[in-house]
Amino acid sequence: MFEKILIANRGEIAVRIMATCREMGIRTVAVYSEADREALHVLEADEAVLLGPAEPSQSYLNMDRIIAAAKETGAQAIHPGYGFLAENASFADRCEGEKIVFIGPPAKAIRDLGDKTVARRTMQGSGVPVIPGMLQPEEDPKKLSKEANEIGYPVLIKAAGGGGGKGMRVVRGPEDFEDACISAAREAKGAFGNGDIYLEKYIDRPRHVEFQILADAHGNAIHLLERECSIQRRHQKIIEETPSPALTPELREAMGQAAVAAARASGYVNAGTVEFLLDQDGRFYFLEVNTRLQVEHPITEMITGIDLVRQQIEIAAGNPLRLSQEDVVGRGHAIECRIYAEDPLSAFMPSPGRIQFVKEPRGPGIRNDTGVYSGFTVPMEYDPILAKLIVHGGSRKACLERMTRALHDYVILGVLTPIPFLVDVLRSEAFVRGDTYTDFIDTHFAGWQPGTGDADLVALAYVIDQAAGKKAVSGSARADAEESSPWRTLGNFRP
Amino acid sequence: MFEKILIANRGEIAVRIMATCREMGIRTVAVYSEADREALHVLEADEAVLLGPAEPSQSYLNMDRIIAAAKETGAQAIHPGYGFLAENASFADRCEGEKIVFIGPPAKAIRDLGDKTVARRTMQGSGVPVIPGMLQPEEDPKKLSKEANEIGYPVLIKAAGGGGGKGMRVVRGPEDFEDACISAAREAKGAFGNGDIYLEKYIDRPRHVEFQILADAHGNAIHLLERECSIQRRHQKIIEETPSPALTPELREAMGQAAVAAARASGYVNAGTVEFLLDQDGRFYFLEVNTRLQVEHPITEMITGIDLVRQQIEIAAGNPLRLSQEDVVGRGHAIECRIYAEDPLSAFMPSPGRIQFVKEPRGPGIRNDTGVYSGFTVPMEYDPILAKLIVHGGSRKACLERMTRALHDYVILGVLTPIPFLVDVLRSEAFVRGDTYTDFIDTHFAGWQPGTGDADLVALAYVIDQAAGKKAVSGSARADAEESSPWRTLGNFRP
Amino acid sequence: MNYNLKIAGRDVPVKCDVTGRGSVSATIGGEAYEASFRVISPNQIHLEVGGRGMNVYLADDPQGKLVNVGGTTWLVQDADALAQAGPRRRGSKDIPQEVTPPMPSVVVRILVAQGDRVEKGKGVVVVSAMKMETTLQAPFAGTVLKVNVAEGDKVMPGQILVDIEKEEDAQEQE
Amino acid sequence: MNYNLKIAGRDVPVKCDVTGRGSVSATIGGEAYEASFRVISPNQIHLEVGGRGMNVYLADDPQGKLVNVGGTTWLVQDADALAQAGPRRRGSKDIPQEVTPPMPSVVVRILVAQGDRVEKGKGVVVVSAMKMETTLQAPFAGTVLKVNVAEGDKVMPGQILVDIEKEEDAQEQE
Repeated sequence: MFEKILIANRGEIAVRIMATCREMGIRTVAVYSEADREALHVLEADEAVLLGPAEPSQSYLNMDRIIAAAKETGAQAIHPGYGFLAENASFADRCEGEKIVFIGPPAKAIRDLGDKTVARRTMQGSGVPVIPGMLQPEEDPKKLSKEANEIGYPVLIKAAGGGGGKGMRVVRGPEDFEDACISAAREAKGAFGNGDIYLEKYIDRPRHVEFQILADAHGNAIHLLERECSIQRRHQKIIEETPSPALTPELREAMGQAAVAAARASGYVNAGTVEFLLDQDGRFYFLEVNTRLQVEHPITEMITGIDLVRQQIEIAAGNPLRLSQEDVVGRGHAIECRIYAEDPLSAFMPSPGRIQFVKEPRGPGIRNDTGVYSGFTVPMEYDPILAKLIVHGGSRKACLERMTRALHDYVILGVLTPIPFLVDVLRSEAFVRGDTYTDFIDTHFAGWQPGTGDADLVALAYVIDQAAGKKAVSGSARADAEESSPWRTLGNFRP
Repeated sequence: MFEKILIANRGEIAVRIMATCREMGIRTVAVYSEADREALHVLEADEAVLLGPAEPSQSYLNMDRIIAAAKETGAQAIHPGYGFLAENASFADRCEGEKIVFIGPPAKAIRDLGDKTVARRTMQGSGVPVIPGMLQPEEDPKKLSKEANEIGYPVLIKAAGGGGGKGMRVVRGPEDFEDACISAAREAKGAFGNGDIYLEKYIDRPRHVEFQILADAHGNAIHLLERECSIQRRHQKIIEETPSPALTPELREAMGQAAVAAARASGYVNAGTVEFLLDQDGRFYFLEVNTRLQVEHPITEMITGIDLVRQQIEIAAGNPLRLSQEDVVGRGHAIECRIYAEDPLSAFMPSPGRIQFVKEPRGPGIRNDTGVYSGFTVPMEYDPILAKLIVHGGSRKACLERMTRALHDYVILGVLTPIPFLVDVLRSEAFVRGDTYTDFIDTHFAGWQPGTGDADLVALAYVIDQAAGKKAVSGSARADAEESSPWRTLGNFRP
Repeated sequence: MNYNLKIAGRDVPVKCDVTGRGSVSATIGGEAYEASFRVISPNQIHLEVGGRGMNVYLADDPQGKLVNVGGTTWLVQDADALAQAGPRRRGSKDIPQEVTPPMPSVVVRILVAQGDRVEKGKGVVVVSAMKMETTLQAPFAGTVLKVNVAEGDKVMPGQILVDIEKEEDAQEQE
Repeated sequence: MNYNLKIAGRDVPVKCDVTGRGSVSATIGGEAYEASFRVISPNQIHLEVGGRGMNVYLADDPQGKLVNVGGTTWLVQDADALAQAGPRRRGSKDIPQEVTPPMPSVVVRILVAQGDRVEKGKGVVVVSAMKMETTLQAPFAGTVLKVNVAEGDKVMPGQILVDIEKEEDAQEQE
């Protein structure tokens, strides 16, 4: 087993990976940018290496510096986390060339699955249902519009080079088609340096259901059940849950087998996620494979009791999977809410800044994967995710009650967060019913505003803090502990 | 279901019970003594009522005040937690008389099981193996010594009226027998107001293995697997785990059935714990029934995924058990460490005082049930338990690694705790092997001393805090964020 | 003491007297409140109002005081002191009257040059924070007097990135 | 700066110079250390010594400074200031030289009266804290001059509960 692992990432995922490393007795090396000198992942590491300026290109995307850091510190393996270099095939190649183990799939699998049309061909070739559409990218608008007519409108224009909604266009009819193609190709070129686009049948109001897979270097591959991630905005997931309210045991079985087939077809090794779209009629279609540890991996850990990072490290060390498909049994229900630094009142605009105070929720079945602390300044250069709140409960109902409670007890002052928005989503009839489709937010929460019920209490708290807070702080709360209680005592209660 | 529940307890257990109440949408009423005005259970409750002075007799044991508080606040039920009034049959009677639901077993069950000899008769009558010995208390030393000869030395003198080691004596031979009886009876009288004693065969180096049971008012009774609690000092448990390293599936099955039989024999309703002694040859004997929620209940929740407090409330509300024995499946391994305010270097003497700073461990599989916070003054009048650290892992090994890590990350300044002692116990070969008997601490850790390895770093930290700490605190850590890194950068690392 | 508070864009007049150690009586809007409190830490006060206990969490912020009650955080500002305060992050939905970023960010592209005439709502500067680009629009029709930043600059809320001279007739359009 | 520290009963002489913002060089016992540090909060300092990072946690305490390193908390006292400090909670294993409780507690029973002669180690007062009783013993043979407390009194470490006049010949026994 490795003695030392370098984590080429930051924030909550770097901290979470280090936790498993320490439990395995593996020393950890953090890398960081000048904006992250006091980031939690730096404080928690056994060693830390400064990469360079805040700009990602000069720090967390700087392959030379990261490789050098691994060699200098004697790290035998690199865990890329998610984002940054996690799905970068050339980085995986670099590691191999430097005899450093890349904790992730082989470069070839990353490359093949990264090209959407290649991936579609691979999947179709091995019987995994793909969305009707093109298997090759195309530039000529004429040819594209012929394809569109064959597929039948509405069609979806997609970029071959990457996802995240970049270069994506829904086209309802032939009239807007050509313009859409041109702008989509331009956007794709800008985003991925690759203007290739292709067409798919547009699927209306689907669910996003993905399967976690684990494959070792010895030909074993299993799935770890599904995660439903339909609650999104700007193509970004904000709430994930498992099991999916939409899956029957039969459908789960079928999709799980397809996921394992997808893993085998692509020569996959390590942990990965096969994303599917599930349409209104219960038909599912291959969407893409995320060749990394997923942001929402903890909900799978909660219901299966399996530590995915430990599995990743064991697989990367060349050990065979100790788990068989039968060992994977889901228990209870788990939900994850992503806590971003963003303003729910201003179109979820990012909200970097100094975190003045944090109080984390606590209790049975509550897990909080965080990368921040009171006094930390959230840099503006990186992804706005602060933490992930994950709860586990015996049933979906119990899990929802627990999550609502945990969000209510989660206090973050200094940067804005979507916590009140998340509470309203979880309490909404549609969510409670499990009517979760990718258009959920636009349909039910377009013009969301927070309740104003407590405004008077807010004012009251403010003036009390002004009047008594500051001086009382110096432990004089102790002093008046001997004084008469602030509580009504018996006799004058208002029931 | 109840709309409001009063929790007649304090500290971590009151806080933990409130967490489940809130998830169930039940409002909570805290009661507190003058020493607990700022206790966490008061801060977390929806309402709180002052009972009286710190002395337990005038506060947490004051039935009149507690009943009055329930009536004043309109609480329909009272949860007694553990300790205080939890196993007080007359309190259960009082509640019934006042039409307040007591969340626990019927008064009669508490009374019968509270008298050890009555309990032994009940169990023997229904085929639950009891330790060879007397089924009736006896005063006459002559008669007692006759019994002792029949049972055969070594014998154990026990008090009929209660446990906790009070009035307990091991007698190896007839010569010391009579004196032992007299002093044991005196001690028992002092402790329980009842000098009755009886004799049992003394079992050498047993394990303490208990089974969690749930029984409803409709005749359903199941067990929720075992907890091994052999790691004790002064008859007080400090580390508990489940599953027990000593149980085979067959033994587990047999003991579980005996536990359910014990519940049925005593007309038990609600959650309870049947304690057994397991001897070197794998024979088990009924010890006693704890007619309350057990301190160590969370490890059962971790491996079964069942919220025991929720079950207690449902049962008390008259609902039938929704769980059948088949639904109870253990997953992985769980360990609890009790964090007391005590000095491991001075015979674990209690260490009350002000908690200057707390940093709780966090991460996957870690649960911390706590009743304290930074700035809280731990009263000297009550049980010294501050918190319970519970971790869950896929295997006993993974669980041990996780617990060791979590203890290492658990910082409590201001009161002393046994954390370093616990770490050494968990790391000891005997514990890792699972050689856990009730004499474990005396055998392996009699003259324990902490390692002194880090003393130089302690001194270094002290002088740095003196030199730079104080002034730097005012957020100037922010200021030098722009300065050169404190970390070695590439090139001058020591691998 | 009297306060004129601004909470999420609403004006809230408050009268408040500390009636004894740990207890206050206050009039908020029209409502009268009797409350007792305990300062638990510099950031936490335990409040008890009408027999109900609750924890509120507070922290000072460059723009005012952040107050969390019942799971929601509010920015509370002292209206009398607001004149000096920076632009509000919240409340107003329409275009701010200056070209300033809503959060700390980096200038990605500048879309206008000195002397350009701009329509109300035209994009003038694109800023980026946390991987998300935002286009700042002209608050009114007018002429660009001066561009105060360059691409790559780090900019803060309140900082005016582009000076625009408002057109007379634009006045009426408002 | 120079310190004479007392850590768990051991004397530890320390020489320390802040060689720059965030870095120090120190000599502890005989050992020389180069370290860099960052103050993360009033209770947390991040240390880096010999390429290894670690967090240390500190808090002031009536008896000195509490320092947690690697999961263990130590009481660190400045030996030069120790004269005024209360009795140490830790370290010395033998009977303290005064009849004083090891922790805040309540007097349960008084076992001696003024004028009584006591042997070294005889129980003189029983105190109780957190449901546990502790018997305080006579530190040496002698005569009880005065009993300073009554049953039910709350007493603190350092407070002398019973004055005992040491016997001359007891001196040698020590």
